[in-house]
Amino acid sequence: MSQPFRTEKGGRIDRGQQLTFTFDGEEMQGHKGDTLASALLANGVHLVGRSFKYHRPRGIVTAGSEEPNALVGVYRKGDQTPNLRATQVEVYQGLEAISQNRFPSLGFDVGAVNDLLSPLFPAGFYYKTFMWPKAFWDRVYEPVIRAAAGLGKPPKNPDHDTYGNIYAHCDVLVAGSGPAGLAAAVAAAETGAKVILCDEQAEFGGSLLSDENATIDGKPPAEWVRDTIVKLQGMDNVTLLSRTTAFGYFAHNYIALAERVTEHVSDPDPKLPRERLWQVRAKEVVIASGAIERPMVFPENDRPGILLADAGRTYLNRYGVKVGNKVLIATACDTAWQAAFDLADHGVDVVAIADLRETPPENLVAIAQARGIRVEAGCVVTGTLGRKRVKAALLGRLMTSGQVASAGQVACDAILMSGGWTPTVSLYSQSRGKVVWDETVGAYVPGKSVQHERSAGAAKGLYGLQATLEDGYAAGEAAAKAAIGKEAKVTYAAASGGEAGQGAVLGALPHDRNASRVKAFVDYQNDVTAKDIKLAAREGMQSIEHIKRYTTTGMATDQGRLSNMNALSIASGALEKPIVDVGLTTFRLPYTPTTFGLFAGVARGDHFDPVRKTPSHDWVVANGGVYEDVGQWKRTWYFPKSGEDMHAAVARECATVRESVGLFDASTLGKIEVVGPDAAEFLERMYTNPWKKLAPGRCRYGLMLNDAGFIVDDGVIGRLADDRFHVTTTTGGAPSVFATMEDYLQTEWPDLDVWITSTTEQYAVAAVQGPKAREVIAPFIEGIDLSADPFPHMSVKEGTFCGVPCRLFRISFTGELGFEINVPRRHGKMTWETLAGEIEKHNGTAYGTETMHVLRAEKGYIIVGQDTDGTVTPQDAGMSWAIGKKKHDFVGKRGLERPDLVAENRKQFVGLLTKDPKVKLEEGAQITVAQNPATGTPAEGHVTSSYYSPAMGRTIALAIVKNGHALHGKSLYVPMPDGSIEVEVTSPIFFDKEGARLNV
Amino acid sequence: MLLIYCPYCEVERPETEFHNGGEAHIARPADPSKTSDEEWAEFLYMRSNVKGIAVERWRHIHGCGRFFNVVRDTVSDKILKVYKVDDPMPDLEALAKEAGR
Amino acid sequence: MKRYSFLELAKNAFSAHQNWGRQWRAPEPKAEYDVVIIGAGGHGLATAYYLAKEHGVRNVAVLEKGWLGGGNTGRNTTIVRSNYLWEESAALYNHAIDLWDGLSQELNYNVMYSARGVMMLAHTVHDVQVAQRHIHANRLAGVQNEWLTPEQAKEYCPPLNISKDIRYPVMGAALQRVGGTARHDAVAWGYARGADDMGVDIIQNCLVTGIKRGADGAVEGVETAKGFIKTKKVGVVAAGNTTNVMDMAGVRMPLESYPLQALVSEPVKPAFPCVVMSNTIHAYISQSDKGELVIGAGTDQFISYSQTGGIHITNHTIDAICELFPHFRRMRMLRNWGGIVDVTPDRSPILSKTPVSGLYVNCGWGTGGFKATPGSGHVFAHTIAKDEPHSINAPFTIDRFKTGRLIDEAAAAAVAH
Amino acid sequence: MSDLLANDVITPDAGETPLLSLPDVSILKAAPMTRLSLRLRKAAIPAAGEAFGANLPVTPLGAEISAKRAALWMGPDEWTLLAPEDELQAVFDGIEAKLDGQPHSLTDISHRSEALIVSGPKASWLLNTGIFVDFSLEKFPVGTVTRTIFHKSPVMIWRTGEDTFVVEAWVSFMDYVAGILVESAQELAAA
Repeated sequence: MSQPFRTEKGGRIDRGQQLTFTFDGEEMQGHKGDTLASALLANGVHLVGRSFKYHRPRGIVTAGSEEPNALVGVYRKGDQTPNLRATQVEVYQGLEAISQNRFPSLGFDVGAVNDLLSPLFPAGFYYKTFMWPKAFWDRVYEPVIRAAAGLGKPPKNPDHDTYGNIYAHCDVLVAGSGPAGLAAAVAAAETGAKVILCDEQAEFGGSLLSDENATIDGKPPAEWVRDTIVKLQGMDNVTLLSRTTAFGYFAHNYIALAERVTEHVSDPDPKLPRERLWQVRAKEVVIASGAIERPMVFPENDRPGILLADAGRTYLNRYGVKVGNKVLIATACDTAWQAAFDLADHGVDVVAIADLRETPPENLVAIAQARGIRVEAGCVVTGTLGRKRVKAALLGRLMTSGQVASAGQVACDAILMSGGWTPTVSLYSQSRGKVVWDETVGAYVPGKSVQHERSAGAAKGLYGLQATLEDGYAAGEAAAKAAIGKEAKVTYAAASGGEAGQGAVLGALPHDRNASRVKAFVDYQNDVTAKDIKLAAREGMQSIEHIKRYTTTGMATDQGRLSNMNALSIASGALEKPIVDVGLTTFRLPYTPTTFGLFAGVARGDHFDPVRKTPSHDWVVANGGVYEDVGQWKRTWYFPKSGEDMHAAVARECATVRESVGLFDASTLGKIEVVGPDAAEFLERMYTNPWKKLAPGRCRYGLMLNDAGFIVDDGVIGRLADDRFHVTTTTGGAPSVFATMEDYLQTEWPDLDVWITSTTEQYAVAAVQGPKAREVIAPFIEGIDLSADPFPHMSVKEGTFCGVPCRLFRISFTGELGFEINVPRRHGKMTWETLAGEIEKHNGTAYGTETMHVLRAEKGYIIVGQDTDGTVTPQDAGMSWAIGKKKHDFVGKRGLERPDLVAENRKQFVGLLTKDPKVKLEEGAQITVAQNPATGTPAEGHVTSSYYSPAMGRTIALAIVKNGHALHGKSLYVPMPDGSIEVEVTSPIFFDKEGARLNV
Repeated sequence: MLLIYCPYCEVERPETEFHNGGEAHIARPADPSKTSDEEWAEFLYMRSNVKGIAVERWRHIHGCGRFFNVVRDTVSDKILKVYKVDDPMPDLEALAKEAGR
Repeated sequence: MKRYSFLELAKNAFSAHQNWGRQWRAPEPKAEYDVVIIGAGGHGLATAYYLAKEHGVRNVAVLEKGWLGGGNTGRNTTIVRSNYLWEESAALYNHAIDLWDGLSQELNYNVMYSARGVMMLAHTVHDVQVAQRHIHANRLAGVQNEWLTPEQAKEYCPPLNISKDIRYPVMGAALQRVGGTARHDAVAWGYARGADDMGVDIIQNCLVTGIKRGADGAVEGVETAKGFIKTKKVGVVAAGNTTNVMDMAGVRMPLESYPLQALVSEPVKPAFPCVVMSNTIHAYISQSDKGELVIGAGTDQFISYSQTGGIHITNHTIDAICELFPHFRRMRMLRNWGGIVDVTPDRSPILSKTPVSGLYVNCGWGTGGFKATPGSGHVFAHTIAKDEPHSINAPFTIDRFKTGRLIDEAAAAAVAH
Repeated sequence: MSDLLANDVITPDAGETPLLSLPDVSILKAAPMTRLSLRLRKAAIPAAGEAFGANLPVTPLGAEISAKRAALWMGPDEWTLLAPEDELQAVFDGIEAKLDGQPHSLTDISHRSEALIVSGPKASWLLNTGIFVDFSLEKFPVGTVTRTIFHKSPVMIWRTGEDTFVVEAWVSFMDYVAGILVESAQELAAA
């Protein structure tokens, strides 16, 4: 049996191209141009899913992106994408789709028991129960609820598709390509404005593609669409984007579009991105998002086979599919009558038109009668029969009393309903405009523009083909004029037919059934009924936001596009307040669900965040170095030799540096060149230390505070000339130190003649540290006398290394004789490899950050950010010596004088030695006075750094401890889960206290 | 993402090129040693946090690097005026009126 | 108040749920109250609840400019945890945890507190040090928190990508098992229902336009959209709008209000068992009972009351989530929204008396106020009722910004090297 | 590339194979060159230009070019000066000598960044996959130079021809920038 519900002819599908696809494993045929929904309907399949809460059988309701029921999973490359709307999934050869939220099968779903139990599950029931016994919530109830909830199954495997991004600018962005959007695009494009036209559907044209009755400029609408698109394609200033949803409207006219590039293709080229994010800055936006039809809220309005009338017409005219053989039309609006006529003209048995209105327009009635269609005026559907497919409808007659009298039953296999139309104001609302209630339209329509946008056509409640077209042209002209100040003479196309329909209804319809027994759905997917909304109102939920949250109406994956207006109307009735006083929930982005990968784009793996490497990288990799991430930088952590673990490698590296020599890559440290006549004055203000008297050729350790008085950075600063300093910062602090300096310089002291330039990446830095450091570098250095007298500790000179210019610092972060060789970065690899070769000859070693940390800890040097944490002052750190006592001001000086910063009992920087020299403290461990402190005892401080020290032959630790400077020699405790560790407070300097090894 | 006009580059650029520098016109006291603890806390921490027409600093960190001032409505995020650091603060009431607030 | 229970639910099923009463009233304001709370979010409602419950102060009004629970309470990612570093913070948040446990029963309203565990990832050596410091400090303070290796983290949260090949590999995690999530709306509604039942008037759509102070400077009442209300005690619990409300009383605040975004995916079957947070790559994620992945983003860089944020913030949040959970790239964002968070310079709240007699303020919760709701309300009620702070909130003064005694949770996570 | 600006300063690195070579866009690494950052007050602008051999542009985002010299506007008091690699010392010394006594800062940043030459009809499209700048010729005419952001990396963009751009980034960011450019261009090679 192949496509029994396909019409003989017509529609926009390519009947020449037959495609095979599967749904829940069953093979079916469709055509190119079909959506999964139209192809399923062509095969007579209406039942496609189960609802969220009651697991009721559900069918396709719409033909667009607002579809609440027909959510499917699509398999591709062995994994599935859940919750795709069958109305948007394009059929391709081999498409594999599955239904969701059912077990074991769509036809028989055990979850459907919920439907029977539904009297127990009114809105918000879970707030009232599942509280006893207490421990059962997250162990019993919640897991059961979770398993029942959710819709599709999440993808299981990493997504290997790529996602593109493009930033674009245009004068006029037109969102939507129905009559208003196309007209707007043409009008704007004619002025020469740069136009982007996007539409969420595969084909441009919107509602025009399913209208076979009207004409534009004497042509069928679809033909006019084709000609118009051809014309736009020929214009350089126009970009046409189909399958592209404008999903987000952000501040300053920034609009995000999601373009689906390959999802409709059977076997896409892997070079193509699956989707592409367009981030568009538009001078003006025309929102031509149209309107969607509203369901009618009658009992059992959710059975498969019950669709919106316009969807029925679209399936017929655009896809060549009959939604049924015996179709009932239930409406309160003229437009549904056209669906009836079109169906009848295609040979479908339209069993009746049940119009809510007492007197539907005579001309329509006449046309119906001419086709032999039974017309029931003042008639309402009061219920439906059929489990997995509607098989009959109950009709009721509206009495003048307001009561409903039964008007019998009518057999049918589909019902097309229309409660009227709701303008799609999502994008307008996202632009932060406030919608206003328009009584004549019977809907919320866009109010004043807040950003540079205007809505056109049905999106603002304007209906009728001619009017919509005209409004579109006018909007396009106005937008172009506002954007580029130009006008063009545009000939408006003239339409005939496609008149605006009259009539609408909001809210729950009256019926003669037992109100407590029947369900009339407002939000299909979330199973919210009219009763639920009334219950919420009864329970005191007055704001529509409360009602929404309490009942979950409007919170399904269609974000209330189908349900909001009916829900508002029911709430309005229940609260006895006019609809405008009930409020309106805010439309949030995205307009339709949008793939995470689209937002993530190229950011994954090494492109998630820049991987910053130093010139030693290749050598380090070749020599087995292990990296650690420090900010975006890769820094070598340690260099294990074969068989060594980290502990062994670090112990060896430490010992080697102290015994002979080590080589360390210090390139990542921040470097700032401070130049100008006021350079010394500027540093005087930025750092705690004095700088004016530092002689060129000498260096000094600099300590930087914030104006609150706490340590934020440190580094060695060398004076190269009277007006030129080479400042170093911590690796992580480099950007913020630079920014802070610029801030003070530009906004506090613009009068200073000094400028700063980042030179972090201008230089590669190799640190050679250890007793043999001088011997190691001597063969390569020219122009600098390396002996101690002309070049003592804390000096800097310019010379050459292997013939390339270098800035040579004699400084040490290890306590050993040390040099830091700064060479222009491109020479960094040569420099590193030369030195690595040379240290081999001296039995030296390359070492990483861990060894650097141990060596400096042996010397009691702080690491900002590890031994300090943003709450430590120079005094706390035992670094009062770094403060220029005669300075009147520097950043942080006033902050340091605040009461709490000079109070007793501040935590101070100390050394700790465990009683047992083999026991290594854990970094971060807390310190107490009591050996076994009671829970809740305030800590005296914490261990900031802790290592095994080869030089000391034991473990050492650094800590900040309350009043620590006064506690040297005293015992404290570090309570651990497996017992308390006794420690002695000491000076933080463990090794070579006199610094003899530095001055050689 | 805001679109911000840089008065030095004389172009509009996306917000990601800029770094917000907080409330404008908070000068570091000329002689901090003469300030009280209250005054210093005011300088460090107290902020107008205006709901409405606010004046703030931005730095074109990934552009010309300059700081400048922006008058922005913090409710709508509309930018009403941009001016250089050494220009005087504009008449906020007039700007607010112009913006229809 | 009609007690909620399964039996009651079953009973009401027979009457088609026609007989449920209001959860709270919609009263008009009285001329005078003993205490007026400004702001009917979770914190404000909890304050009113505990004022009535613990201190017998029942002549209380909670004024709300919009709808109750409609600010950050209804917009946050519902994470509950207490593993903060400083003793002061840990005590405050742990007080809240103690109250979370049993809150559903206390309020007779299922707030769905689910101790599914909050896991905070460490991606760098520095992260590991910071996490370990937290764990040790928490152990001493009696706050549950433990260290997991990457493999243990993966076992606890199977979707986690612990490959060494990702940009910032997971080096371990701190897990607080009592941490988890709760249902945000239910917290506001449960407190509202409980407070209302004890006589508290919750007055919605009632914008406060002024705070009246007498000749002695003390509070005398508040001007509102519904007229003047006399009171000697005003508690300001207005989150992002605190600066503006405090301005009405002439009190400057060390606060800035930033947009904070969050988002959810479409609902899917259970895919994520706990809460995972990563400060280093800026993302946090959990899955709601409904099946939506709930994802928190960062703040925008500028002050704004727009309740919207930039897409670049969302992009960075989602790329971080997808780096940690690469199979979520095919999931889809259903809804994105923004709140206004009030941030203090030390990222800790202010729960305090003010220089104005009779004026109390509870603010500065930044991005993490939801978890504190019960504890915050509890100690703030104490502060208002006794005119002196509870020992737990005593350190959270405004004065600390003058003296320098900050409770700096942000600094404690400072970037190293 | 004879029609391009400053083609005696910006040259493809002879030793490097193209990073990308597609009909519509190619990416070449540029050879090393001298780069100096010059900062000064207004009064010193003419003298500095004279010493350098190309005027310092005062139009925002502008560039001034003469033989083997290019001066790029980076900010109101900041210029990047480009010259052939081997002329570093001469240029540096010349400017220092001329500006002696006038407040200024001249700093060698030759090695701080690397440059790519991105050219072809799809060059601006490719840049727009990661950069939010309007590269239409009206908004970004040939000669325009600016710093901006490419995804998560700071970059400098200089349009040296209708379809040719110089893309500079700090060296440690270059793998990231070049890597994403090459990845994003792949779709141009799709069938």
